Amino acid sequence: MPLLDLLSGSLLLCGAFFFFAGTIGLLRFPDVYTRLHALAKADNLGLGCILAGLALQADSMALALKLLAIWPLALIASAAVGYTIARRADRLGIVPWEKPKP
Amino acid sequence: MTGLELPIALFLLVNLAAALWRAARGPTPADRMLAALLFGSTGAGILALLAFAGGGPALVDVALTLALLAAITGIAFAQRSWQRHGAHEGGDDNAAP
Amino acid sequence: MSSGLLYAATGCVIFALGLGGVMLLDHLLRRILAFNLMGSGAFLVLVGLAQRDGTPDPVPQAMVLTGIVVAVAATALALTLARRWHALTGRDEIGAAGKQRGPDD
Amino acid sequence: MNLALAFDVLLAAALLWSAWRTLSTAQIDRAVVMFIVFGLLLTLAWARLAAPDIALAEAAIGAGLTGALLLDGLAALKRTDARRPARRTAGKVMVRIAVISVLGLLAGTLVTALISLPPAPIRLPAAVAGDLANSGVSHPVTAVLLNFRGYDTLLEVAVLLLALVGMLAVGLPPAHPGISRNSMLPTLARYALPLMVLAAVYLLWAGAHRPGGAFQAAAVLAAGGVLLNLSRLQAHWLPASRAPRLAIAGGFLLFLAIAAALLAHGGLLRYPPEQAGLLIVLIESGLTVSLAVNLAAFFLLRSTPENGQIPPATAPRESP
Repeated sequence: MPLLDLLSGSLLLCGAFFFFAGTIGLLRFPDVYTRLHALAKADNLGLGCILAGLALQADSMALALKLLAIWPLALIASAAVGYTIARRADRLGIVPWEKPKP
Repeated sequence: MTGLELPIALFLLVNLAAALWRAARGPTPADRMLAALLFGSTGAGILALLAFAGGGPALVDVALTLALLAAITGIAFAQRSWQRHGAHEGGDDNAAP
Repeated sequence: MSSGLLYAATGCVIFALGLGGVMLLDHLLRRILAFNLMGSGAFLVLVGLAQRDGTPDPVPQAMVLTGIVVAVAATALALTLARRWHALTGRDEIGAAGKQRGPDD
Repeated sequence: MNLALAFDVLLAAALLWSAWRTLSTAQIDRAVVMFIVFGLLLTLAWARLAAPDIALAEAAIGAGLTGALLLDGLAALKRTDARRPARRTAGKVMVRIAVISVLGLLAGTLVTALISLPPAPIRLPAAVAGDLANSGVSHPVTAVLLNFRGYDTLLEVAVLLLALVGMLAVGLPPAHPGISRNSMLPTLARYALPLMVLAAVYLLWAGAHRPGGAFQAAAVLAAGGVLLNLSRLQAHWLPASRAPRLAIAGGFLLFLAIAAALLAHGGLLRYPPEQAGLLIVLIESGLTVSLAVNLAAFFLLRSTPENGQIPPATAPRESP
């Protein structure tokens, strides 16, 4: 099934790209809020694409479903932890970064 | 198996090595913690890839466990240890616009 | 070099690092971390060395599995001891390094 | 296979570097985060070493328990770690150099010894595989844990119990209410907890024929307890709490009772092959509950506050 392989391969590459973008964001973004945003991209899209790509290759339905079950778990976890950390940062008085005015 | 699993797992590991730098530098405690959280989700991705690159389907269970519990460390950080004193918040994060 | 041997060698170095940390660091939490590193290094040696020919060996794997659970128990006990010590004395290190410092900090 | 080797070398380098940074970094909270990262990398190393059982335990304990324990301890201990002036006398520096060079020598010797070690004379994997049919389970690691070396596991549960008794004897830290009120966390915990219980039951069931088992299931359940406590759905356990004590003792006593019955029958934890599967399931179920409550108690058990009340969370500061 070369079509399935092609689809799976492109989803895997897509996931790798989002992880890469998330890591770059984590390294280059200016403050904790924007870095949270970058982290969420890696968590949600990167992991999601990788898992979907692998699920296409799974030889049993159970394995494919298990792979796809990881995704909502990661979504819930990343939403909750992102909210908690952003809220705490706000409580600590960290001011969101703004582009310096010229 | 498309043959892409191991190369992509290696690529994600290189990403993690870059994130290690953020985990070591900061500047705020939250930035280090975010890097640790990235390790959790990227780790789950690498484990799932390794499962298809000859590691066996049990590694999918490990990825599942990691994804399920990934939030706990971050929440413990926000709820128990991220406080003002000794936090060394400086640098760009406090720069008022 | 098989991957088992590679991780066993890594475990040796991590063990030595952890041992150095236990001996040289003052802060109690750092010593607990160093002690955990020593444990992880020993685990890597156990499993990696047994599997240097590439076949999985369930015996050291089972030992390390119990070892990990015991390590977290030891960490919890050590943390409680450190916190108690801190609550009673206000200090976060033990030994000569603490004595030199005097009462002002 | 070159890619696999590159993966292993990079992972080993990352492990070494994070271990080094854990010890060498100037601030204590960085050290804790680096150690958490080290634990996650170690999970990947176990996966590469074809040890999914250990990877499961490391993932569950590293992500759910150790991190929470260390970050909680950090809050209490880091106050005094604010950059103190280093007082290094010449003598101390000499000691430091001596220790580091001796340890470097030690590591070098160990690595050389590893590489030149002759192959092991006893083939343990073959021995385990030979007896697997009589063990009552088909997963070799579970067979070793609960059948061939069952007494190790019995003692290990006793060690956990001992650690808990030690904590009670030393004096528990006071209850910590958490530093912010957060309505999202209880919602998350309500979604996540049933899934964690489901995952634990699955791991316990899987242990008989594939990676998984009582330890991993217990670690996941304990992480659920930690999450409940962090989201303030579950109050701290006080030393007098009866339910945790009963749960911890119950699984251990069940294991002990089966061991004693078998001792009267022939040998310590030597199961008759036809009943081995049933007995192992019984022991593992009891162990899961006992270990889970014991592990969770490391985080949840706190001393009784002096006025008998847990202090309220610090009032949220107003945002600027």
